[in-house]
Amino acid sequence: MSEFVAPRAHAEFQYASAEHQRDSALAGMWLFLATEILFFGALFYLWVLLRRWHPLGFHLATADTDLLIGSVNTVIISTAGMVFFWGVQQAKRGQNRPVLLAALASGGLGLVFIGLKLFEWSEDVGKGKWPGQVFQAHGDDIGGQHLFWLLYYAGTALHVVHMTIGVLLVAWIAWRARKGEFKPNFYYPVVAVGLYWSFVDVVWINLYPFIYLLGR
Amino acid sequence: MKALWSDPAVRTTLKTWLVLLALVAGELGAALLGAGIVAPFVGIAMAAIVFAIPMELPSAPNAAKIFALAGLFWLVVMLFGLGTLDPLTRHDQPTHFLSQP
Amino acid sequence: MSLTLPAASAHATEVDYLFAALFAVSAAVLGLVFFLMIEFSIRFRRNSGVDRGQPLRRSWRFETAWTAATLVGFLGLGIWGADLYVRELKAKPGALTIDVVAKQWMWKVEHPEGQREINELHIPVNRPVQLRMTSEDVIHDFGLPAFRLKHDVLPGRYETLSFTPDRIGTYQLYCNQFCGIDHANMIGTVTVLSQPDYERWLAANGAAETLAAQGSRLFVSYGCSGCHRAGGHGGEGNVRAPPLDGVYGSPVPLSDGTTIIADDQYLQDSILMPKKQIVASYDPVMPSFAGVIGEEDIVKLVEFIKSLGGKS
Amino acid sequence: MSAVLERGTSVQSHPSYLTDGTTLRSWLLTTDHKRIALLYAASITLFFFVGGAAAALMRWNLISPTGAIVEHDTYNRLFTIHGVVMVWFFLVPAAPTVLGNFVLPLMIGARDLAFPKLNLASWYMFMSGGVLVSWALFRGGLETGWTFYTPLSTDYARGYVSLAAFGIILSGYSSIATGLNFIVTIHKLRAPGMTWFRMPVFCWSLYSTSVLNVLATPVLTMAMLLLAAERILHVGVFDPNLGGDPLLFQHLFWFYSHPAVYIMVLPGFGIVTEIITAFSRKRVFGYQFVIWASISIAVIGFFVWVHHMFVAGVSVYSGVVFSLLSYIIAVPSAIKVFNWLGTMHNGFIRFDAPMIYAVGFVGLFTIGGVTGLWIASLATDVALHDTYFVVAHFHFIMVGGMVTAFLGGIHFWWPKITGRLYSETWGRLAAALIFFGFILTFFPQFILGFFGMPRRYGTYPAQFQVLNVLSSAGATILAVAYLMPLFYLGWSLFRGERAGPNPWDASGLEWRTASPPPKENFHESPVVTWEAYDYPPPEKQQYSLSELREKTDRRHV
Repeated sequence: MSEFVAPRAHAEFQYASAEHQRDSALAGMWLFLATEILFFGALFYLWVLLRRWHPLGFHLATADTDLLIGSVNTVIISTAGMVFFWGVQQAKRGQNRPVLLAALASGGLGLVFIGLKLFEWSEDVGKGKWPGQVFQAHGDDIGGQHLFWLLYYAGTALHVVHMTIGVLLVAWIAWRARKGEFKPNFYYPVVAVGLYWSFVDVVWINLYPFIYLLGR
Repeated sequence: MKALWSDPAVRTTLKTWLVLLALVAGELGAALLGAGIVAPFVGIAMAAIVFAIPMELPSAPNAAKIFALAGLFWLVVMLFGLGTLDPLTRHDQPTHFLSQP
Repeated sequence: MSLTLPAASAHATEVDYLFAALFAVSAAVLGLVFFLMIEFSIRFRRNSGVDRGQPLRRSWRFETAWTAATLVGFLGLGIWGADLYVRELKAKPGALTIDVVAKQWMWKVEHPEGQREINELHIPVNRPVQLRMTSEDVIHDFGLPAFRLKHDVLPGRYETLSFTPDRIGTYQLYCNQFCGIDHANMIGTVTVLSQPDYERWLAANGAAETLAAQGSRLFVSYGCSGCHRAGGHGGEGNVRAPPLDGVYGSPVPLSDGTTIIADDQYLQDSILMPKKQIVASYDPVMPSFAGVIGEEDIVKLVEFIKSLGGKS
Repeated sequence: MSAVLERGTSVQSHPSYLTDGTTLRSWLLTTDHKRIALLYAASITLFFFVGGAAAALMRWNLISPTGAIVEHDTYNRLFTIHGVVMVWFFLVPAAPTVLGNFVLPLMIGARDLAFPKLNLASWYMFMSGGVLVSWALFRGGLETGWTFYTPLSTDYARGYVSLAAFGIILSGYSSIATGLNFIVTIHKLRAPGMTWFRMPVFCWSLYSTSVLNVLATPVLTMAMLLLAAERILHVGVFDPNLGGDPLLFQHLFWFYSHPAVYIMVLPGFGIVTEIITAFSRKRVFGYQFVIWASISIAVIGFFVWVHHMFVAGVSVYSGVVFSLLSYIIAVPSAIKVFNWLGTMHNGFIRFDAPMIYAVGFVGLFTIGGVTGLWIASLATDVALHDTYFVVAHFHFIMVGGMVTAFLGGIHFWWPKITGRLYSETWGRLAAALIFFGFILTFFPQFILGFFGMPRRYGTYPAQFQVLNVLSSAGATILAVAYLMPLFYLGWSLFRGERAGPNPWDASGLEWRTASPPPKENFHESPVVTWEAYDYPPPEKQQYSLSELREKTDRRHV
């Protein structure tokens, strides 16, 4: 009975309490991430099978990718995730300033990642690696190489879309932290955004070997 | 600085970060030495670390654990397990798809 | 016109037995469910004064037993169907191999001795037939109700369909996979002829050369004989490329130390992707003929090489 | 009924959700799950009649073997739009978003769903998808079939394939959002005392449906994105001429679309269970069995998709494995049928319109189910695949099953949604006509398919004409019958008798609040102390015959 008495601060009317709302929000975020696992999973499924059928083309295409930018980006995105993780832990203590700093730093690293990715894409397109009629490649199994680059753009573009959404969410956290909204009993938006931000990290961590390392 | 280091939050974060960087360096090195085949497995290991530490899955509420495990189960057993049954046991007789560039 | 569905092969008859079993099972299940539904609806209508004092005793044993029995019965039907399917799918020895190429919206048929037909297929009775099917554009489906068979015809690869007609007659052929605007017009007939009639049909329609003979000429015109020696073509003592007489069905040692049996697939791959499997002690100098030699010509070249003997 | 009065509510003092704000804005920006349900109801009804119109045109064309009214190209566009609209804009969303949205929070004693804004956003996503698909339709449609098989859809079709694909992706995200909302709501927002095994079966079936939606839809999204990319860029993950494999598309497509069959029909199971138990005045027979059957259907539903591809060129191994797996799913479905009959046994059955739909559902679903055995077996599937037999089979499940259950649910909860009673006479008449029309439409198609008539043919050999004419006649009756509820339900909105909180004398929390419910669902938050379906055991229901007659007759003035 007591669960349904007048809601306290920060709880919407359908929830009994702030903790109730927090748990629901985090459960919702995890469920959303489960759908994302299946979404990217379908892409990896295609990647594994096509790679098996076109080992040569994928091998040759991997050699044309920019290993330096890819590796730097992997380091950047892992760092961004860990910086935000530190912010999450501070948020649980109700400290707004570290959250603000972490969000700004992490979001900034995210922007650097996106910038490098855009530069890498322009480089790739300059090398004729844009799928479709304009695609250029040398050597055997052009079909396989073409497929690699299609999967490359599909994977990286969808990842950058997620990154962009992530940067916006992180900026939103920074804005709320600047207003001093987080308290020891109200911090779940930081955790929820942190979950999403880490998941974007996980996606890249798994794209990286498939794009740059396998068969190099 | 010392005060910062004594903060367990900072310690966990830094340690995890270093482990992740070491794994990146490891998979990169392996690939350059011609053992790129291990890289996806290193990727999976890194993903597991991110799930465990920054995403705090082990201490998450039960509902969250169920959802995350459902996602992984469906990915591994359904999509990759059953989904690769046909493609990997098929004996294709391709005609000449390479004829068109 | 009344509905007809002949069974034109032993397989079709066997499938019909399975249909009969499925019909019996379905009728039994439906009979039970409808009987109980109607009975309960009447007996337990709200204003009937029937005694409702005896509840159904749901024992776990009963519940598990009927569930398991259902499952076993159903799995039996499944295994029966799977067995029929697997047996019919197997290539049969001595089968007459006929090429079928589908395109929007027609079926092109090419017989081993060179006869061609469109939207028709003539085959002899009581001899296994294997169709080797591919498509030039989208996915089609070669559907033969009288043989209780159908199979998708995909672009880019060969699918096979084999059956043994045992009844003379003309049967419907449908495209069963939606393939674009005129899908409904992609229909034809399969005519099963007696052996003498089939011979006559072949003679009347095919003065053409056999596929192997056509392949022999292509072997020269594509320049294969410049390096390979086969069937009297190509010079003696040529060491740039392996000779092909008797290669079909034989083991071929490869440069990576492995051995492969030279089957259709290998021959075709060697023409299209020569660098994939290099024969031991030869240099990888052969260019790829992918995009140079068309699909129908590849078939002829492979037939020619097969005709040079070897273990088939 | 007495429960509500005992709880001392004063119905007059709180406005109902319908009267709390009457501007257009208060509807379009509402986050109230009940209003969103009505937004969905309006849009879904519209799509149902768009898809239905396409079906009627197809059926009338098939009166003549040479095609009575349209050319092949038009016919192909008609069946494509019929499939796309019916699957993604009616069958998948209908029961969860209309009935689920409305009654799920009421049934578990919550004030709303966990994420009300997401719920509204989901309707907007659905409508944007609907706009894209309608746009494609008005510009001439597309001719790929709802299955979008490559390379037809990527290289050869001339219609608006990408547009429709994006529409489907958006509607998919709307399903994901709804499913996510339901799952979290069921986990987190149950009223005190509402334990997992006190939940009504409909909640369980919505839960199973949502699991399927949330985990299967993303795979379709990826397949559709790549399909659109292939079409726009001329590249080919699914195109054999470019090194891809068309079967990979089929795998991803059916990885979603087979579970989607259960997405469509599982809520129907739940609705029918609710109706049968209410109109038999008896607790659901084998309550836990029914629930576990729903869950196992949701899981096993993912094991079987390759049975759509037995003739597509898959390996023999996978054909055999998936055929046997397909048989396993027949078991939980059989358990459900058995338990519906068990619920009727010893009941006090009353045949109002919802119960007629429910009993009809059990019959038609069973026919659809046993014919499923015919096409799960490899050898017979090879004979029947892509023929009208398959068309008839899945229409028995989808239309005979799902649409019937949905209509039953609409009639069952209509008094709760609107606060009004509809005309029982018209309700029964429409139900009877729907069954007659349905059987006449689809039963001949089993025979047509058995004799080999392929699906998706705008013209056909003359031997099939008689049965096709019968089927078309049935479709005409069905079309009229489906229009009837629009009129008598619409009429009841203004002239229907006031319903009262519990016109069916049913158990369940949703019947213990006012009809229509107040904005916050319950005047006083419920605390559940009773099991689900707490009808007294049959032998203890001390109704004299005259009392029963009085109760029954009350509905037929």
